[in-house]
Amino acid sequence: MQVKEYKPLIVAFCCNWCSYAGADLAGNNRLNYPADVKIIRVPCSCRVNPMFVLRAFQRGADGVILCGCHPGDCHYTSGNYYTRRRMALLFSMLDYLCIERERTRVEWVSAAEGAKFAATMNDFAEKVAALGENKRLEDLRCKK
Amino acid sequence: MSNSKKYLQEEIIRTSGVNPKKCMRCGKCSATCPAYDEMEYHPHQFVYMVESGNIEPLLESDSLYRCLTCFACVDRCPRSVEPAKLVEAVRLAAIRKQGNNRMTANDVPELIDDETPQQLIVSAFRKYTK
Amino acid sequence: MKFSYFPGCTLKNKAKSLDIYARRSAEKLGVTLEEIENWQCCGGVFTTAKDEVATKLSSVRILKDAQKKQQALVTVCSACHNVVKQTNYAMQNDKEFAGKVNRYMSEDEYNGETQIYHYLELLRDVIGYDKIKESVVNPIGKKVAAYYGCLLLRPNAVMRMDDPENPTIIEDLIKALGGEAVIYGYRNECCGGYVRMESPELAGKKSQTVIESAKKAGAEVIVTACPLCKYNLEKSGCDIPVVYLTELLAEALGVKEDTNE
Amino acid sequence: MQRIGVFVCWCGSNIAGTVDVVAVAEALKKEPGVVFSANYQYMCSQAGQDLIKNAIKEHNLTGIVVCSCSPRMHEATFRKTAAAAGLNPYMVEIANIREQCSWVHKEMPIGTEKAIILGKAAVAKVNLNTPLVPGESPVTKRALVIGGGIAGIQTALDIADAGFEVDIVEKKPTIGGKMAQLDKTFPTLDCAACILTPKMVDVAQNEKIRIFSYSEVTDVKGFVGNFDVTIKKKARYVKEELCTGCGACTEKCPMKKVPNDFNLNMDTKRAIYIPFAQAVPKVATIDPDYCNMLKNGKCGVCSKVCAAGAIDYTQKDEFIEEKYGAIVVATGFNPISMDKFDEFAYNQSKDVITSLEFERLTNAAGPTAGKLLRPSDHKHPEKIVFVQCVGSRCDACNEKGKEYCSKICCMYTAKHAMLTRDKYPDTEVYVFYIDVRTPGKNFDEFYRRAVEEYGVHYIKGMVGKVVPEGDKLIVQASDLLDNKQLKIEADLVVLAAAIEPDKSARPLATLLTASMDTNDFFTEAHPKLRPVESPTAGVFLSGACQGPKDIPETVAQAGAAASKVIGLLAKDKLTGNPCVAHSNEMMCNGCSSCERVCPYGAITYEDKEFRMPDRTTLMRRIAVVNPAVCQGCGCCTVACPSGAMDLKGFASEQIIAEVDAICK
Amino acid sequence: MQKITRDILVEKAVSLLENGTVCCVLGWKKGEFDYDVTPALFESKEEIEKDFVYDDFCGANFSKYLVKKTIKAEGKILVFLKPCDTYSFNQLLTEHRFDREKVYAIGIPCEGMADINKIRAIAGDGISEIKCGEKIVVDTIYGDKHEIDAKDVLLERCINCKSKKHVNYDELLGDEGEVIESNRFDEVARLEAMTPDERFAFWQNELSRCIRCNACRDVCPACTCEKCVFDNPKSGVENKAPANEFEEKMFHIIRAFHVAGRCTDCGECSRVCPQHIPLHLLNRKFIKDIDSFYGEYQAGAEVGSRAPLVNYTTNDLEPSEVFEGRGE
Repeated sequence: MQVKEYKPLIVAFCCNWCSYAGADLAGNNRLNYPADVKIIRVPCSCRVNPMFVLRAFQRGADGVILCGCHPGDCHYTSGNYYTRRRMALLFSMLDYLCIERERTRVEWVSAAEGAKFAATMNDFAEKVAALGENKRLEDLRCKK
Repeated sequence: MSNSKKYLQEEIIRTSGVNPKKCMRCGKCSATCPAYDEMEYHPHQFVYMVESGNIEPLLESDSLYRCLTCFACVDRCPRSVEPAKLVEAVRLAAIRKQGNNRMTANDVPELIDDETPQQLIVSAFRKYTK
Repeated sequence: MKFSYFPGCTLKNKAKSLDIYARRSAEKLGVTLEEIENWQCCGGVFTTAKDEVATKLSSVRILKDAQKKQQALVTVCSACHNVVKQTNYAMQNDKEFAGKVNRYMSEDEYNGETQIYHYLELLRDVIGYDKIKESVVNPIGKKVAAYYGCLLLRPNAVMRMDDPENPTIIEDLIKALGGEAVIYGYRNECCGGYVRMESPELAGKKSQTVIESAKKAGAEVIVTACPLCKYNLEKSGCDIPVVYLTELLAEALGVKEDTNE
Repeated sequence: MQRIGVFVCWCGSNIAGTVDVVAVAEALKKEPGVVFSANYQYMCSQAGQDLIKNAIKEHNLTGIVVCSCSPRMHEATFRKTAAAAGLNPYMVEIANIREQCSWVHKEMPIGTEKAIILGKAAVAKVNLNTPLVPGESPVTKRALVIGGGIAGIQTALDIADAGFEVDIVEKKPTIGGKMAQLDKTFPTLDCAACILTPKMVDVAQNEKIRIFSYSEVTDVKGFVGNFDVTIKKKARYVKEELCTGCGACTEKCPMKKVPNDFNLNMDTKRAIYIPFAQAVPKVATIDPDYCNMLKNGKCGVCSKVCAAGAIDYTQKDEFIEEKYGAIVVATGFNPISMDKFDEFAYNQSKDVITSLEFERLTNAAGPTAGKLLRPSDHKHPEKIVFVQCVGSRCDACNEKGKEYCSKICCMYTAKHAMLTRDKYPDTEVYVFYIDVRTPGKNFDEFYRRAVEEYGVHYIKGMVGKVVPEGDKLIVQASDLLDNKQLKIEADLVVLAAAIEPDKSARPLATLLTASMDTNDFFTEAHPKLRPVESPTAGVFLSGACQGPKDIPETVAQAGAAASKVIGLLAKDKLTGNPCVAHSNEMMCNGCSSCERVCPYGAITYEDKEFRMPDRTTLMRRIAVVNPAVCQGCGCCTVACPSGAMDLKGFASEQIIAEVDAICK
Repeated sequence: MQKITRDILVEKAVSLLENGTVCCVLGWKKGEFDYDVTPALFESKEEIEKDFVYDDFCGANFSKYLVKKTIKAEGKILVFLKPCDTYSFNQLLTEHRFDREKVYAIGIPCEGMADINKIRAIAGDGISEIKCGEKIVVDTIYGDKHEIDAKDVLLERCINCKSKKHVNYDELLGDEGEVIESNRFDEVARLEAMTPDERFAFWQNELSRCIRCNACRDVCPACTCEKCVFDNPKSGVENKAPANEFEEKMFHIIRAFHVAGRCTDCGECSRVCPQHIPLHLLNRKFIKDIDSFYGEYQAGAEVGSRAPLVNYTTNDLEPSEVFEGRGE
């Protein structure tokens, strides 16, 4: 029987000003990263509600990554500082509930860091793929 | 830099707690030092030589024992480098070596007089011996 | 008011007057100094190296004894004060060092809780110069040069006694005692310290600079809180008297001659 | 239900090489709401845009998705296309299948599959898009300049030149600022007063400019284009409109021992004073801390000698409310206190002075009438030591100084040294420096001249200690290049004290909700691209309040700030970004979470009456977003516990729809 | 046993009502069973004298009721606040949820409240009567009688009481207490120390019992939203009942995150949970993390404080550093 190769599903939230531009730059420089990564554009990383992250997991995402401007460089001056706190606490809570911590990540990627964007996505996709399917946040009672 | 030099440098940076890279080479430590004229290597040179790993000459130098530990350089350094602590760490690296005590109990009677305060003797022992 | 008191080795020997006048004056001002029992010498100089632990244990023991009595600690000798205070600062701020020290110590953990006063701080902050002024019976009436040296004031981040470059704590005391405080440039410069042992010439030069500076400013007497400073100045040909500040204080308060003895 | 058109671009082979564009167009046709789908070689070309326009009209499209290059590239293009066809431009979404798909993936099946998913996400979003119309707000065509130094003066003159009214608020009794205290200016050595005072007069005479001297801004409300500002005119006890500036009062006032702050307290003035001869406005001011009449009602001399009857001992602080469209901050700088640097003996000797004090000592209108005399004994100094970098470039752990380079000290010290040698060739001049920093037009040449032509001794090294001894100052210093410790017997020591923002800047920043760095310098909207704007819309920065600056730079920045203000005031209405936050008042708790995270102060609260189903009414506190101020980051939407706050164009529902489409 | 008696509170309530200081009284009222004490609004002396109770079952925190009640009330409302309740009271004031002027708050001391489940474990089913006095005396329908020491059956939150101090009141009855060094984070630390699989099993066992009755939300003083996200079809997380297995977990994470930084750790959620899920362990996890990441913060300790999630410093911990330095 042929087993279908497992492909992780990764949702990447990218802020419009730095990280989305960084992703574009990765494209301009033809830097490969897995097609499993799907980017959603948001004005600022601080627009990402923890509920969106949970929603993605609920719907079957295997990993969720947020990318924003480097601390201090936020287009809106302070947005990513709030992101940093919110996600630090959310990720810690997910870990507490035993959602594998490698499934979540925050990375600061500037508009000039196309290479960092690609490298980050490659690394993240690899780590998520190694974990396999997201089962714990998709299903609690049945899948044992 | 050779490994042994590097090790010595790391040791001195660790025991002193000083980061010589913070130095901006203003020379205020040497400007401030009351023992400057008696020193072969001056406080700013200590900082620079530790940073560049050129520590052997310092180990050999009497300058180590001219620092009065008056902390004037520590207080006045605009970069919070604290040169006196560096001198102290190099001095310890020197006297902690076997047989490198600079003074022994036998030397003392000759060096003191009736008024010599105990404080001077114990301080000197702290400074010259391990 | 009771305080733990650490005199240090020199005060039990060559600098007895520094100790005796400190106690007498304190009593007169309503403060009792209770000497720590079985204390050991502080070592004379503080070794700044982070890996020097054993040499600082005696200071920690002194601090712990004061803590056990729930008293603040008073020191007089500038050197002792410097060593004990720097050790306490390291116990507060250098976790690794404090950990090592506490492993040596058998009893409860100590993390720098004891408050330390130099005798001068006791006079200024606890007793108050106004009260001292009221207690003066023999106003000094001389031109007195305060000699701070290095250990009282530096490193300022630790000592926090006064402006290290333009101190007033002794001058204000001199004024309270009815003397005229002489300000001179080298009052916070080192006397040459322990280097006297190996290089009397260097120590001599440093001390002479201080003496000349004080004399030029018109000093008739120099006061200090440090036995080594006094020794160095005196050995370097100082032709005006160098006295301990406690002696000056005792004289002004009229307790220099103890009628009980 | 939307009627959505999908347009898949080939971008030549850029997309089509890795993505089967036909398959993408086909697949997306099956998505809910999609009624039309097409593919074309270059969607951004005229022909491509026409294809979109025609489809919009033909199929009555209510939204479109363009699968193409990055929205950062052509979102604006396609929005215009949509608008040209009568569709609201915010009904356009872009699926980025070039930069984030075809260019980063190699195999056609993978690229195609991903492009379809990205397309689906865009369709899912458009399904929830609503037409957005940018908000408009009127512009009050007047500007406020806070600070009347050279920065404020130049900004005000430039704005007035363009025909707009400007008010200057200056806390001192006269405008002029620091520049009025200077003697000469580097690198040309023209006299500061000669170039500044004509500008001050211009300000006074300009009909478009009003000066509120001896005044402070106490409250700021509103937003870009519509600021409501309260200005406190402090009581100067002199009627400005009557005072002729004749100065009779300042000569007759019996209170002579008032420290003269204009001369940095190196001499005295009277309790009623005009700071200097060319003051603007040239009006006397009474110092209430010293005036006997105000303190105990005994005197009244000035009132008796004033022919104009301008003295009014009963004057009170006056509060004025004004409206402005733009605010320029020009609050300037001050030298730091030298209290923590007494190794240089500033507090121990009168002959240790700061460079600004040196300016006054050499200024013809200064306390020594321009003769360089020591403050202690008024003797001519024969040896002067200048110390650079006092309090600048300090380590962050160092509690005494500033981390930054104060920028102007190297040049003014070279100037002082040069002028001293020029006027008094018998005076020896030493400059102790760490580095000499002279990046500016003709700056290094100037410094070299000081050394080569004027024989100033530049010594690399720092001064460690200054000891006052007799009438000399023993300067103990390093000569690093000679590896020596020097002891110089100087007559005068001049400290190049670091500069810091004026203390009034921090509370002002709070009033303006303008951000500051840890040093209390105002932050720019962008350090390179928007250097004269604050992140707070409508607030502009001029001069040293933004960072250390010399006069040419200050004037340049003042002009730049003015041009930004003019650009704003030239508009009748401001059009905002329609993608702004919006609070649903039915769901709002009024809890203030959103307000706390808003970097722009765009959110305010009001008590609103709600009619309940049982016909009773109740008052509730609700958040209101000012669309003219909101920049659309969306931080508030996450802070809001109830979800009342949402962001137009990036609504929670829309983002969730994208997540769902991707994760399907 | 409580140090302050019902009679003192009744006397106080009646006098304030009669002298017109307040128009009504928020207090505890006996329910169907002795242990089933419910919050009630009393408007007359008669009602108070008849139904007001104060004993070891008066755990209910009234702060939340003030949001709706103060809007309607004509005059001031008298509310009795135990120390832990005052923190919720302050937090709601910080969030401008009610008008302080419309409340007359009396701080009352609390010796800890009893956990009926622990009593049941001792006395068994069929409890017919409980009297709170020196001892808690329980009668059952089977004729058994049990004398229980109140200290042995305290609510979890009372065992780990964090403060006996009232942080807000108009009047205080009894002595003022102190903030207590509690061990309330020990259980969280124990869970953190588990292997991921053990922890997963723990939470699976706990959360799978959730029946989405919403009791935790309805009682929570931090959950006062005009419209709850779980009731809002547009929020993306609306659901009334767990439609699939993921959702009770989702519900509890979202709820915990919603109150993170605002939760005062009053413990009402766990007290009212009919399925005995230790919900406070989720909230305390956030509190523990906030304390260790951003410095100690107690929500409600003072009015107007800036909650950690609407605040930041430029050198905050990175999310990637969350798992560093825990010896993992």
